[in-house]
Amino acid sequence: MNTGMSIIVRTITRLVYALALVFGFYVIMHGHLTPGGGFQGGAVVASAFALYLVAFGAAGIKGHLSHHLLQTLEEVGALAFLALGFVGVGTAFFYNLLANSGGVFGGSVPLGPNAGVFNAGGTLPLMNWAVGLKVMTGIAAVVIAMLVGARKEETE
Amino acid sequence: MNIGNLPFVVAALLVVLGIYTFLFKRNLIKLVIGISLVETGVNLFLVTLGYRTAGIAPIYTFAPEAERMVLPTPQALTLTSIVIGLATTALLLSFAVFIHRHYGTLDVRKVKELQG
Amino acid sequence: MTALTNHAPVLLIAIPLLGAFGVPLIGKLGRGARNTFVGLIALITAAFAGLLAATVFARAGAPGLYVLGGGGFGVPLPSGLSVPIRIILEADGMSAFMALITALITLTGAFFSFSYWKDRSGGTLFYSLLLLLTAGIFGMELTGDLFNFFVFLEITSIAACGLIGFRVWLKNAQEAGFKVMALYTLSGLFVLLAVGLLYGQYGGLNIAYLASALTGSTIDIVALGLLLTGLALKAGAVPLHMWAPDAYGEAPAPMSAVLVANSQASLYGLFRILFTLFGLTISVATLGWILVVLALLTIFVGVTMALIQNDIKRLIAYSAVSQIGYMLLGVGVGLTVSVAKPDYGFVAMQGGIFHMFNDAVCVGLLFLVGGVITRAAGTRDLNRMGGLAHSMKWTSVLFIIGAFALAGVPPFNGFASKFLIYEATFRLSPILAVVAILSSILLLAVFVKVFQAAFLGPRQEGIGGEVPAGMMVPMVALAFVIVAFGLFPGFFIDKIVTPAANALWYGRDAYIGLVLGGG
Amino acid sequence: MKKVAILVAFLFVGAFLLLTATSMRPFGEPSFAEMDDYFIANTQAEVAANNAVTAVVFDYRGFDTLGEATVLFAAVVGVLALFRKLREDEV
Repeated sequence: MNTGMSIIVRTITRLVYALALVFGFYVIMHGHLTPGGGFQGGAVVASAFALYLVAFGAAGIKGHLSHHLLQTLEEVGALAFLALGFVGVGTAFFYNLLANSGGVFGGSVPLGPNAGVFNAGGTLPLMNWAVGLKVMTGIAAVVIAMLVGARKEETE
Repeated sequence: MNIGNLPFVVAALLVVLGIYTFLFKRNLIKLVIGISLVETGVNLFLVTLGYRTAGIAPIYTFAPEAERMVLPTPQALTLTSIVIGLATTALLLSFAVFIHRHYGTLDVRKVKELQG
Repeated sequence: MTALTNHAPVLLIAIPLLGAFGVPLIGKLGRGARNTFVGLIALITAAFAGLLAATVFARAGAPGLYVLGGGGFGVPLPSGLSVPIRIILEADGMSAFMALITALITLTGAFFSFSYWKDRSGGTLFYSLLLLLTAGIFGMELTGDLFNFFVFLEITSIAACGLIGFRVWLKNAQEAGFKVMALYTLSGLFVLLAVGLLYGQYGGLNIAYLASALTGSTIDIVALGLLLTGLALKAGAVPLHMWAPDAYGEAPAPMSAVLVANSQASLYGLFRILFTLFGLTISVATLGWILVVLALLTIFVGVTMALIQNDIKRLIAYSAVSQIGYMLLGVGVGLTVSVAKPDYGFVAMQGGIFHMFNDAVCVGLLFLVGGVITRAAGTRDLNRMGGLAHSMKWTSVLFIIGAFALAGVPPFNGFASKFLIYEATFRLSPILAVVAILSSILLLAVFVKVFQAAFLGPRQEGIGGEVPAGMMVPMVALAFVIVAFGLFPGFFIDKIVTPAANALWYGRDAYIGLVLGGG
Repeated sequence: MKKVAILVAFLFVGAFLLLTATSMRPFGEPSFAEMDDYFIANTQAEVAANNAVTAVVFDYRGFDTLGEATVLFAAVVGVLALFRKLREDEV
């Protein structure tokens, strides 16, 4: 099992892996415009990691991904999210300071149905990114830790 | 009983099924599945709460003009509850891995502390 | 200073979170930096809890608001109703009282852990989970939003279970972790289902708004039943106590103490829901009697199960279960008569609420002492212990203080609160009071047995000396609090318990009025 | 005996839940939706986002989302703690 699954699965995984990553990042980045957001996109990216893990086995990821690195990234994501909450603390915690301010992501959107303005939403896109980073690394870290831990038991 | 309530009944059935699995199954993994079923039922219930007949998703990007939109709050709540469900399931399965490591079985009857 | 005071409720949650997210990063710098960081975070959090309590008690326990996301919390809607659309934190006397308890216990637990967990692996993750648990408990106590309450409930569940199973090499810990996690999840889902029902009926999630909208319909009663079941399970009340001895028994000693604070936060949620959310829209007398009966069952089962234990940690765990019963008894008596509001009802509330503080401190101290002597004796079996008093004089004194206080022996604080409960319960029904008093005496017998088994007897080989100062100081601090509250109960009842009891007993209108205007 | 008690409790809870489901308000017609209508109407002006769900998740109910992220963080820390490398004396 440590060497992963059959050649068919591995080939398909190589094809799908990149697509899943791109789609996940798309969902994260357009969270304030289209269905989805940080959690959903992060889960998509994490499922790409999981797919890779299933196809290539615990040995296949050795050297590429370690859950220590992922955990550190997750903490960075969590801290960024918390910091975005603190940004508005002059008014109140979680105050959306950037919305409609004209600066970064400070654009306003036309009312009613429209084609979507990317540079809008205030702290929303930033939070989406923070949460996306957090979720993708967090779930991947859990999956890797569980897989590596469970495999260790089998080989012993 | 009114037939329009069917989605609520389905959600309740899922919850009941989950509780049944939780109470009467003897395998730890099946217990986790039972809990997940209850979670699914509750999530389904939350989502159905927000539905408005003939409503569209509450997103303005390329939305058709002048349509009713469904309520956004239940969807946000469901998102939260799904993530919480994921977290609990991950932790439960990790515990199951360790119990299997110690006892070599997932049968509740053979695991001393869980009998009560 | 005013800015700090204004932001105190949210900082009380955000600072432990900052600590929890930051500990693993700081932990890479080394153990000293990590411990300093955790200690600092715990101290700052406790300082904010003190600040919050000072402001709330300065206005006699009247509620205060904090709106997350700024702006108006109540937006006038087309129907003329003003509904809070954002999440609000609402801190009244009861919340501040609970925050004080939590701050005290988590601070002690953190400082005790520095010494207790020094030679163990995974310290960084350990402190991260501890701070997450702290943040979750504070969140449960301060939030004014029902769904937010559920989210924090789940944070405490998951962090608590991570801590319960933390000693991976103990197979019982894994089983306890699985069991507790499964039951906690179920309890959380019950609460969530109830939140969903209430949202579906009234279209809001704010506690004050829901309280003003509730009509006492069938759906409301079902929601109440689900909330009560879920929170009673999480608080460990009989007949849903089966997880409690495992959880308290298998968690590392300082974490058992923090878990008690966690159970009390659920109990707080229970009281908040009964008094503030539902208030008099339901038949309080019936519900009060149900609580009283459950409380007596909890007391009785807890004490009798403690009597037959040979494992010291499980013994303390069962006595902790029995103490949950006393709090439920006090508040249950109060609830039973909360229509007529006679004087003794308020006394019962004071007793029940004061006992929450006393229980947290005494059980906390006992768990710490239990951890210390378990480590010194190398076993948890009382039959194989003995003679610890020869080498651990101070620890045995601390054990006596904790045990006597918990069993309600004067002049310790447990006596002060239990006396109020007995007095009021006697007015409601003398038989109930007799059962409660007898159980307390039985509990004293249990602790005498423990003392005799563990501390007295001939000196045993291989027992080290007194515990290091790092563990001694937190224990002495708790003992000091016990003695102080026992010597001057009147002062503390006046200053902090009465505002807390007022907030539950009379404060419903003020709580709702502050959010919805008018009132 | 114990099994019978559990079965009775289960049947009771099950019947209770199903009865509640049938006595809910009709599906598809929220009885009080003004709070959500406010979100739908004002998300573009206040938050400048087209997606009302994201606006609710990250702005109006942002604190919930912080809690949610914390839950996930707690689970990750818990799982990593369980699978951590132990010291040699801890077996």
